[in-house]
Amino acid sequence: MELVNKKLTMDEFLETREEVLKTWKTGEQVRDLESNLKYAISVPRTKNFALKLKKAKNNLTTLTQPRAGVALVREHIDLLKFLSEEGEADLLPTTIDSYTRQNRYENCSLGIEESRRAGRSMLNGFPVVNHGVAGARKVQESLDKPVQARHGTPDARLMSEIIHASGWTSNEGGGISYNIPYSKDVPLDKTIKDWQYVDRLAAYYEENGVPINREPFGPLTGTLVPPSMSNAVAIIEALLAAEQGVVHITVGYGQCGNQLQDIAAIKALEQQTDYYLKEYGYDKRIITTVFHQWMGGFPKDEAKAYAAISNATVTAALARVTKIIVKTPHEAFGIPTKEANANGLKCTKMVLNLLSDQKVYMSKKLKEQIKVIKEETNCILNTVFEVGKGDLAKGVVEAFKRGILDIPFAPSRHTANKILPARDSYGAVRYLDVGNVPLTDELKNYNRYMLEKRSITQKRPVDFQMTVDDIFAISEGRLVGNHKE
Amino acid sequence: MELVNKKLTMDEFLETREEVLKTWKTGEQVRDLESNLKYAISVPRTKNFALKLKKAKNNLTTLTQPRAGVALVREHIDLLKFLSEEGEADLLPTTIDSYTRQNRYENCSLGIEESRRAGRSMLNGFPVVNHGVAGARKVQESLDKPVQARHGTPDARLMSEIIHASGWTSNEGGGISYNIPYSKDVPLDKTIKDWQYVDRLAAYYEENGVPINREPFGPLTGTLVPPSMSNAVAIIEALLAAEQGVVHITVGYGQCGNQLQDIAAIKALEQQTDYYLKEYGYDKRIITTVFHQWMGGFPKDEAKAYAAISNATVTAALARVTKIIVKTPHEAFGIPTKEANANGLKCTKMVLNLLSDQKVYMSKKLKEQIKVIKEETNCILNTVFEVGKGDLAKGVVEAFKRGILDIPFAPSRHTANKILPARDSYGAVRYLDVGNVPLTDELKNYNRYMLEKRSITQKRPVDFQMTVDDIFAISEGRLVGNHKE
Amino acid sequence: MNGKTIVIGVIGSDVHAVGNKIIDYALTNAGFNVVNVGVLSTQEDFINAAVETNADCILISSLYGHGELDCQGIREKCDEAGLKDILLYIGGNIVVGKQDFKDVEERFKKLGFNRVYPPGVKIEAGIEDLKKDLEIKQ
Amino acid sequence: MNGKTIVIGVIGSDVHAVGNKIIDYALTNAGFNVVNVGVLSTQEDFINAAVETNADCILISSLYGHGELDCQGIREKCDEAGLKDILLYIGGNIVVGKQDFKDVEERFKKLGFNRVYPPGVKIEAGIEDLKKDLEIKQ
Ligand code: B12
Ligand code: B12
Repeated sequence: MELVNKKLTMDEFLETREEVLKTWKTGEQVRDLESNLKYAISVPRTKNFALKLKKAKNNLTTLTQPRAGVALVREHIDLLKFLSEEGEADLLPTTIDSYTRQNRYENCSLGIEESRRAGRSMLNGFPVVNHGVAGARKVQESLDKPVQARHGTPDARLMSEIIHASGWTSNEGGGISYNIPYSKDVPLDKTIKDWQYVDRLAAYYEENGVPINREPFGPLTGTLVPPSMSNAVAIIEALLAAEQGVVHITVGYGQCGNQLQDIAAIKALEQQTDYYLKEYGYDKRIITTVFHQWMGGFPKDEAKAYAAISNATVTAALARVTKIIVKTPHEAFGIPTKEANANGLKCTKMVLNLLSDQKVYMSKKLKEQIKVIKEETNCILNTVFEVGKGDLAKGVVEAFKRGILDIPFAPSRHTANKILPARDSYGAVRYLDVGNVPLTDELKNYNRYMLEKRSITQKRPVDFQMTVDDIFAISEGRLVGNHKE
Repeated sequence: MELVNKKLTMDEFLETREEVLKTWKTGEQVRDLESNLKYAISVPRTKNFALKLKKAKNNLTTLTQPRAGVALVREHIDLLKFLSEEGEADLLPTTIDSYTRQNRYENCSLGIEESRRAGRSMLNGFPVVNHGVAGARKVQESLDKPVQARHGTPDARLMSEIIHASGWTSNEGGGISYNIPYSKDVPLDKTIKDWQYVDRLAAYYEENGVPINREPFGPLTGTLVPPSMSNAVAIIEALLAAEQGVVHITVGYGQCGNQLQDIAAIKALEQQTDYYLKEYGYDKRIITTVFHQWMGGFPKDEAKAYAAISNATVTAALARVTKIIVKTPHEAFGIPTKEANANGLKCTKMVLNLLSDQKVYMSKKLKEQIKVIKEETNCILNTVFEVGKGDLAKGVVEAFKRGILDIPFAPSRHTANKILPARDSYGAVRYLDVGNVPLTDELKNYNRYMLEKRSITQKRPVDFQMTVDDIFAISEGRLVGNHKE
Repeated sequence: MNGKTIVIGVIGSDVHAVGNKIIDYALTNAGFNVVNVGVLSTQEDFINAAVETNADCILISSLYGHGELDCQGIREKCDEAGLKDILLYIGGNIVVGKQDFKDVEERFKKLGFNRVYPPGVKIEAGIEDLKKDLEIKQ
Repeated sequence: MNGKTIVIGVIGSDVHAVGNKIIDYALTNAGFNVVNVGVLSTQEDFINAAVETNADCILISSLYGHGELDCQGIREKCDEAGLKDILLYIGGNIVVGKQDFKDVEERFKKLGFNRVYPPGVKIEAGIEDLKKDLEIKQ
């Protein structure tokens, strides 16, 4: 089947489905779509992820969500309950382990056994496919808040079948955002197709009375991704999902660190997602936003980690995002204990509460930054449509080939790896090298100009060492890297 | 001697000095002003508080300072060293115990003994008068950063003699700010006179080559003090200090909680202090600012306390204050361990670093709030001058009598206790009841109007219960109190 | 009005006035006759006020950390003043630093306090206990 | 160039690419011949590369927490492949969660690693050790 951006017919969908369900033994349990749906409909509406987000958007409140997942069902439920009660989390996650993400279900079985034996989780997440519908439903039924799958799985079709059949009403990911940062050699046309399937599945539930939220993964590699690049990807994935019939979409953004740029990026993302969806004829979509606390290397000191967590939250609160993904004081070390995870949540909730009645006010500088990001994003998106000759899905594949879309520090062979980012003197992330990203000369000059300013104050050339220093900067306790210090 | 705002002559100063030195036995040790000065001059300039602040102001950096003090000299030095090294504090404090603050030196002796016996500090600070010059010099000599005395002592004359003679180059307090929030029945004319002495002493060192920093205590009762009231007091104490010849003045402000109002208050404070000093003929003064992290009731949960600490720091960083006074995750419980204290410092430093190259940009709303605060402050200050018939010192005494100056929740009998503050729907502190504070009708209406808005959203009357709810709000995890929740 | 008189105040060289004002407001609202000796009060200030008003309870706040030093011998002085078995409550931040509350409670019970409260307890909890200890019907 | 060849990469189902790129850059700058097998690499990927290039050290990164599972038996496989006594280094976030590093180090030493690094250690530390272990003159 050729890749085109077009809603899958039910027949196409069902045909693929046959293969999908065969990829692991638990697939058989979800064969009956009707009864899956019936189950999903029976789940109380208060536990619906999409509806809870919609309400938060209308009330201008920001919801908190942790990351969390362990190998075994009971332990996973205990963990989520703790985060819900002690951590006051508004939305619950289930982070999926890395073997599942690579569809290595055999490894998972081993990991589950080893975990039982060791008495502690040997997996870095919850192997939902192995646990099957029984496990996934048990998780959902044991909790009184909405649950989402958070993973990083290039091919998440079977996983998505299992989670939605179990009443989980949100799924993170997308054909780009769960490919380029999460794999080495999976072709883009493959992941885009696989995520068309995932979106089509979500839309099937939606069309039959179960609102499902879909969330493209905003931060990508979490490492100095220029806002216009991550926004472009988020908007593309929103459009691809909308084409399959998805209604509830949460577009995401990972904190870069300059408050003004971050707020501008969120505003731009919100407005441009709305704009492009309308422009391409997708009406009545409900768009919410998610902000990720700093996704790069974290400081090891816990007091400093709290600072990074809170500082990010201030930005989220002032920008009035719908949801915030929370880091923990253990971030630099490893998967957090449940206490550390709850502490991250409580800290975040407190900052949100302290700022819940406040927001950012428009200044000339903010207006300017919004404009820059929007223009850059437009340059990228227009060229993607162009090279796809009007077809967005084809455009994406072609754009990555040519480096029009390009994600820095990604493991994937399928990104050109030509752009280089670095911070300007205010800490905003700029294009040090635009590679083949089709910015206008004016925008290129602007990026260059902002970096030259840093080069003058820091008395150093604009070069790759800047980028390297910036990668370590936050974990070492500052925002703008400075080699010479 | 009648109270007038006039620089003490050297004779007047020396006459009073005779009595001051007799108030406790360690006074005798500092009798020789010349040799005190000689010692102070010998202290390395890198340890000069005033100069370090001046440099920070010029470089637009924000310095951190903890609160800390224990009963015994060696333990106190160890504590400060730890905060300096592990906590990365830029400026060091010595918090003075509460008996010394009330000049109850006998009680201190007891406390020192009990502390020796118990093996832990039974005093809530460092009893510097009892330890005398020997102890105070030892502290200063053991450290490589500037040291300041932080206390709350209505009559701090002997203490000031001892600290400056020991090379401590900064002293907090003032005739209003260390009276009204710190005592029950000490007359204002007495404390103003006593602080004229303290200022005159500082100026003596300054004039003879040892820059001394003086810092009026900005937050007052730390509890919902409207910004214009605390700013008015800070400006008055700056003017009184300047008259005595003080050059280096740090005006302070305690976070109220609405970011916009807090930034506006700092900008207004900076600009109006400069303005009034020039207006009254005090040239060449070096004005720096200090921001106090939330001074009211703190949340008990440590993760939430970190949130309060960081959120405050964001405001300070964006407003670019010269110094920030740091709270700790133990705040709600008691004097922090040295580790908790260092954690508060590290958290603060990290936020400052993350935002060191950023600042707030002017918006219409910010301009408006600056204007409101400045106008209110002008109303208060002009009336103070008026009722003092041109003499500021007399004006202050009269103004407190009439409730023109009035500090909420103060222990002192000498404040009218007529104003009532409460938060508006954005969390900004407004005058719920202006008492006798001479605001224009326009300003009164503005305050009222902002509170009415809250009364509508919260569906409750504008009354004292609002104030009460607001007092508990932050410690209970929000900014604007809501009884009904 | 429930007919019971409570002496409140902040002991020692302690100037924390906010909680004291709140306690005054809350106890009065709850129907008690409140006698407030204010901040910076000595043991004698409390005891004299209690004797004069024939009070049912002395409710002490101590916030600044010297509570243990300031309360030495208070039960004995009450006894001497004829305030046999008067209720003694204390709350606030009654010791220096974050200490194990079990220990702290014990130390203050030894000093003769009937009830001892940890940091940040709301006065409502104290009111509940007063109603129990003074057998006030709701 | 110092004439020494180092195989680097990220083991298992791990996609953390940033550190790997930095290590490549830093080792190359320090004069090593770097063979980078990249992320998502199996034990075999590392070993084959080492055999092919006659490498002096296999420097493994593991960030995602499955390091312990992924490294089972690696020393034995090296031996089988004829890589007798090849240096084995590992670093990153090599176990799940914040664990006592002494324990962790011991467990990995038992697996046959010569050097084991705690989270967030900079690659410069590894370079120092390489110079020592490979007797490279500065
Ligand atoms: C950025 C990041 C991501 C990005 C990665 C993008 C990409 N493709 O590279 C994204 C968002 C995609 C991601 C995904 C996941 N991540 Co991640 N991630 C991070 C994070 C925040 C920073 C990593 C980084 O880039 N650091 C900067 C680089 C320069 O440093 P570095 O990688 O540590 O490498 C340096 C040193 O460690 C050292 N070093 C490394 N190897 C070696 C070897 C030797 C011999 C020596 C001497 C030195 C050395 O030198 C390197 C260069 O200086 C870390 C936490 C942290 N450190 O703050 C978590 C972290 C590594 N991730 C983690 C996890 C669990 C995941 C996920 C499973 C999802 C989840 N639960 O969130 C997935 C895994 C996907 C997969 N299959 O691998 C965990 C690992 C847990 C554990 N070990 O217990 C961490 C620790 C976060 C946490 N506390 O939970 N992640
Ligand atoms: C505001 C404040 C100040 C203001 C006080 C203004 C004023 N005049 O009132 C200022 C800035 C002046 C100040 C000064 C000092 N403070 Co102070 N201050 C605080 C703070 C932040 C809040 C206190 C407050 O107003 N809370 C709100 C009110 C409503 O609550 P509350 O006072 O706790 O009272 C309630 C309950 O405790 C309870 N309660 C109280 N008593 C009783 C009794 C009974 C029987 C019952 C049932 C209940 C009960 O009901 C009250 C009403 O709800 C606290 C820390 C905190 N709690 O967050 C520190 C704190 C009390 N201060 C402290 C200290 C040490 C000082 C100083 C010595 C200076 C310093 N080192 O910073 C000076 C002392 C001056 C003096 N001589 O007393 C320490 C005490 C340390 C300890 N016990 O180990 C604290 C805990 C801060 C800390 N962690 O270091 N402070």
